[in-house]
Amino acid sequence: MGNDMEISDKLMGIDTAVKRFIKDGSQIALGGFTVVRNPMAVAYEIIRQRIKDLHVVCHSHGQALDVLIGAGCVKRLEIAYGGNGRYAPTCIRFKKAIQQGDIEFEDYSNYQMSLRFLAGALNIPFIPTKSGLGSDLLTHEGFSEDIRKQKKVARKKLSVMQNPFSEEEDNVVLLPALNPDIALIHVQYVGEDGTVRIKGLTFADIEQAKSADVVIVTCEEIVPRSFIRMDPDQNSLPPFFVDAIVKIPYGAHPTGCYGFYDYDPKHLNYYKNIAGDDGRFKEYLNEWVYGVRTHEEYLNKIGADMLMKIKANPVLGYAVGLDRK
Amino acid sequence: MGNDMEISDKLMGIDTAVKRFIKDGSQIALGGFTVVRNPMAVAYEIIRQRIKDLHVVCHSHGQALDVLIGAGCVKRLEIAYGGNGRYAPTCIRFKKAIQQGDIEFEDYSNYQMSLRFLAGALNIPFIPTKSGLGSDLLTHEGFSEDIRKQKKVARKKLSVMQNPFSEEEDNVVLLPALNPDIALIHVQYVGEDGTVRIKGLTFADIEQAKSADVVIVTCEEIVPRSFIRMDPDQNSLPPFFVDAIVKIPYGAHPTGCYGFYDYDPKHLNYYKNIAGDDGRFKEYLNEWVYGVRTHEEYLNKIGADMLMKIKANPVLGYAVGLDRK
Amino acid sequence: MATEYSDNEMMAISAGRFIKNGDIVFAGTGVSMLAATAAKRIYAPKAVIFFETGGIDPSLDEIPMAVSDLRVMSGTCLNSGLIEAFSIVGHRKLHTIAFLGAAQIDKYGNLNTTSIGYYHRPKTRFSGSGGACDVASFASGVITFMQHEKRRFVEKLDYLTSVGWYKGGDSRRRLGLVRGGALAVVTNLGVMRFDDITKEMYLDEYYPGVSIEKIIENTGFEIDVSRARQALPPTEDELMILRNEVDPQRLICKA
Amino acid sequence: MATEYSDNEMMAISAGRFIKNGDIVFAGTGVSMLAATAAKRIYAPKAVIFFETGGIDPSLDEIPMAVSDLRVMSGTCLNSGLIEAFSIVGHRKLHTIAFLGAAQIDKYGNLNTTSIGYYHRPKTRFSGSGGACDVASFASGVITFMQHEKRRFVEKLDYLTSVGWYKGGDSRRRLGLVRGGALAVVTNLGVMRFDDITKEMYLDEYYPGVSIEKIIENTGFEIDVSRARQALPPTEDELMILRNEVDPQRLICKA
Repeated sequence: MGNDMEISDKLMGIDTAVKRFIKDGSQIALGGFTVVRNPMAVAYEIIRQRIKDLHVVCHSHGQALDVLIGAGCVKRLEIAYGGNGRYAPTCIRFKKAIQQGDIEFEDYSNYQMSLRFLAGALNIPFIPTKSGLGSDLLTHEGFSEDIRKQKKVARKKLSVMQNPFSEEEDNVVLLPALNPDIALIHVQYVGEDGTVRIKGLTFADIEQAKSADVVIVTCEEIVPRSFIRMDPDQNSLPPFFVDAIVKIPYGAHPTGCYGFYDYDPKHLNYYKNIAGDDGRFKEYLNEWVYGVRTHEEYLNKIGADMLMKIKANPVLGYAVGLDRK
Repeated sequence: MGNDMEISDKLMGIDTAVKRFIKDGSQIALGGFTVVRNPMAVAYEIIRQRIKDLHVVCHSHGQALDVLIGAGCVKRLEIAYGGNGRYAPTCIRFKKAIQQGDIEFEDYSNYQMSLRFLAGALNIPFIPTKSGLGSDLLTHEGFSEDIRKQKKVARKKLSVMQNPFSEEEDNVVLLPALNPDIALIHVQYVGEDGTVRIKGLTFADIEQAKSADVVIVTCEEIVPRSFIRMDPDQNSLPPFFVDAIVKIPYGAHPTGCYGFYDYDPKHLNYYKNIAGDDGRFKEYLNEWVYGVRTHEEYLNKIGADMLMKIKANPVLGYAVGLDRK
Repeated sequence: MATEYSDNEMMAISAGRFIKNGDIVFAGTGVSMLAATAAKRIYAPKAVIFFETGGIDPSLDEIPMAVSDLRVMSGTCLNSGLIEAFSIVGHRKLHTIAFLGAAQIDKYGNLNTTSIGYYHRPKTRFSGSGGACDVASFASGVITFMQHEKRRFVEKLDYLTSVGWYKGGDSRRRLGLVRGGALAVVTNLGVMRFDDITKEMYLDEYYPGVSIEKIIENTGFEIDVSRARQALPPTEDELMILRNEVDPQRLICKA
Repeated sequence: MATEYSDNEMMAISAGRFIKNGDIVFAGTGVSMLAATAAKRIYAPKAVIFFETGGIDPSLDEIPMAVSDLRVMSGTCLNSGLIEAFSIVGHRKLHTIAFLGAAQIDKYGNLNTTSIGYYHRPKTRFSGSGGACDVASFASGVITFMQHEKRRFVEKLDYLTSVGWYKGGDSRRRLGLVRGGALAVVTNLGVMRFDDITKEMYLDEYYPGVSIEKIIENTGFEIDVSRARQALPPTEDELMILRNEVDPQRLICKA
């Protein structure tokens, strides 16, 4: 019941995918986690297309978030963590933007944000948790009342209620569901039938994709239907959740992609050194984003030698012995 | 960081597993679904040990539930569906027990029961859904007020509330979490490190296992650590959730086990024909449960010819061309 | 001369004709499985069949006899679990059509699969909701298979397991169910649909050889027959695909 | 003559000594990763290390530099996601110990990893909670790594990201958090614990070469030192395993 053309209407270039689905003011969910499987190729294209006023929703995010903020694409942010592992314990442009009052932001925790995506995926309006009781996550609202009236913004940050199934005092935090306009995920495999397979940790990617109105998937490889259907227990998303598929190898660089390539320590260190300076950051964007016409050009800039250095051992999934200092 | 003996303290016979963990009055969650991966070997052993007053919690259940009810082991039941596919659209002893007023029961739906296990697994006291609004699942309580005061029984069947994040009228059903004493699941593989791998559909087995105080896993095969850790994306439960591991091939017979064997149409048809008659049902138990001293004896009773007939094609997962009438 | 066909075959084909490309079809057992598979093979090759157990788009080289059948796990694009399956049924970006069966139905398409008589000590107990209540709450539309008998088409259900149009009009929406409702009822006599405004059941099609009177007689409430027309019988092609490709073992076609 | 060792090494070993067989250890990055791995290799081979990203019991042949590092996905018993990972931290049948770091800590072990100054326009913004608030809410015990400085050990946090003993006494339980709390604080100067009744921080161990006075001076609130004793330095064996097995590339040991 299928043929090789099943996804022909979803396969597109990165420029088309961004142009078709992402608008000024869109709410986007970023897949991946800090230095792994960030949707970098899409982030760069968003910057190139000079899309503005994005409302980003994510849990722990690093490189993609930081370049988007630095390039001025982000107006509003719901987030648990802005960091790049050892390469930037706090993301540099993120830190700067908040300290300068450049973006509207609201803090949650990782579990809270993941549960909010789960609630969105399950189509329930909220989900309870005990996480955060007593913390300032409950007492400090990030968004103003005006912002709360806008589309895709929860009317309240959260709500505390008594557990109706307990006769004793028992407080529970209710978290509002998230249903972003677009989820962006970078994965290892998409089948010719449109099935998505993430290898290694999935973070909250699957929940994010199911919670969103539109899902853009960038991938390392398009693989035959027969391969992806040989072991359906491993797959992550059925075809009907996916709206755009872009094949773009190393599409998560400089972050890593399990089984394909490691994070690029040289690039992340370089970024760390320049990102705090507005002028040098602008040069960085000129060099690595605005000035890059094709993905092949981007790969050449990284250099074949570095691509070989970060290439993952296919069994262990990471680049063994890579100099990560 | 491991050796072959990692699970030596968890490996045990079916008799020990049941004796050690299941008591009169225990609340047990049944894994599997209608005619697939029912924990039959454990059910038979529960019957042999004449355990009474069980409180069974499940979604859609068939053979294991029906023999447990028929053998008089079940006092109380929370359930969405009692059926054996085509072999008994309504489970026979289940139907009889309810019509005769022999058991206490409460009806939920499959999604509701699954969400209740999920809530238990997530350690949250309740979970919202819109499923069931307007139905008699919301208006008909199965349990009396006295039962509601007992351990492991929810204080209310469910609770309807206004969504606090909506300014319009928006009703939501809150379902109480389940945290059964014991979850019983039958799986294909357990690694020598205790990792569990279910092949094919997982139903709500994973949520059930995580929601329970104790997990008894029966399995078709114990496999090397190196095998189960070669592809951790496929695994279903980490070792630390599992309390007892019993290797018992065909432990789900006469229900099926993906990749290993199909359901046994001859046995299920035979059961359908005798189960409605108290005398013949008793004979059935004598022959297939009480009278069986070892699992080898049980396998011989099924017969090598039938084991070959129901043997699954290892690629397709089921027995191709099996006469299923 | 027209080919002979069974009730199940006529029902499967009548229901299958509702399915469109792009639909996500939630199938149960029996004739509903037949209908879903027939729909995909005949009318809507780009429909996706899936099961409440979590099997999505299986190859269905053999027809499953239960929604947990090993055959719903084979050749799928994804094997998941119940939570995932039900979140698909309700997903707002998907157009999901569910096939259900029931012991009783009322004029608003509400269904009973729980029991007849006093709930706590019923005269007849059935399997219970299973996923029926859930898909009735969430799907874009529900098609119900029924044996057309007076005791099954009732004024008042003994137990309302699965909500159709509830009390008619906009009462379903007011419950908090944002979409869906009863789309059609396919019986051994004909096809019923629901009025756009009142949400009351009306006779849409009666099968060749079945009289309108017979349907009125076998319906336990008053039914509008003013819009009724005769159904097209299954074509040779439809029957051939049904018998040779969908159910070669004749496990369901025959009944 | 004793071997030289770095602050990070002393801290990793001090924290590692808290871990027992059977513990499920929630590790973060940096010294906490070192401590978790050292604990498993030296004191508690049957402890399980896992990460909030969902990697459970990885082989850790190389030390990860982030909790999402590809190295936390390799050789695991299970690769899952964030939801699963946090449900493990809070699971009532598991004894979970979490390692955290923070910018500020108060005398009840509450932590700030969000910001210094006015929340909406902070003087210094940090990464935010990440999973810290969650594990502080759920784990059986939390061990926090700190640089021991007056500006970090404060009377009042600028922002309470992660709850320790809250306001002391039984105030944590009264919030609705059924277990857990701050177990210890491991700094570059010593190890602090919390009074059983008041839940106030006290000095438990000071490292060789560190004076009690230095700890008092570097603590921004009054701290009970009446129970203080000198810590045992790392043994040759401990250091050897740490350097040769846990962090052969010396990515963290050196600092």
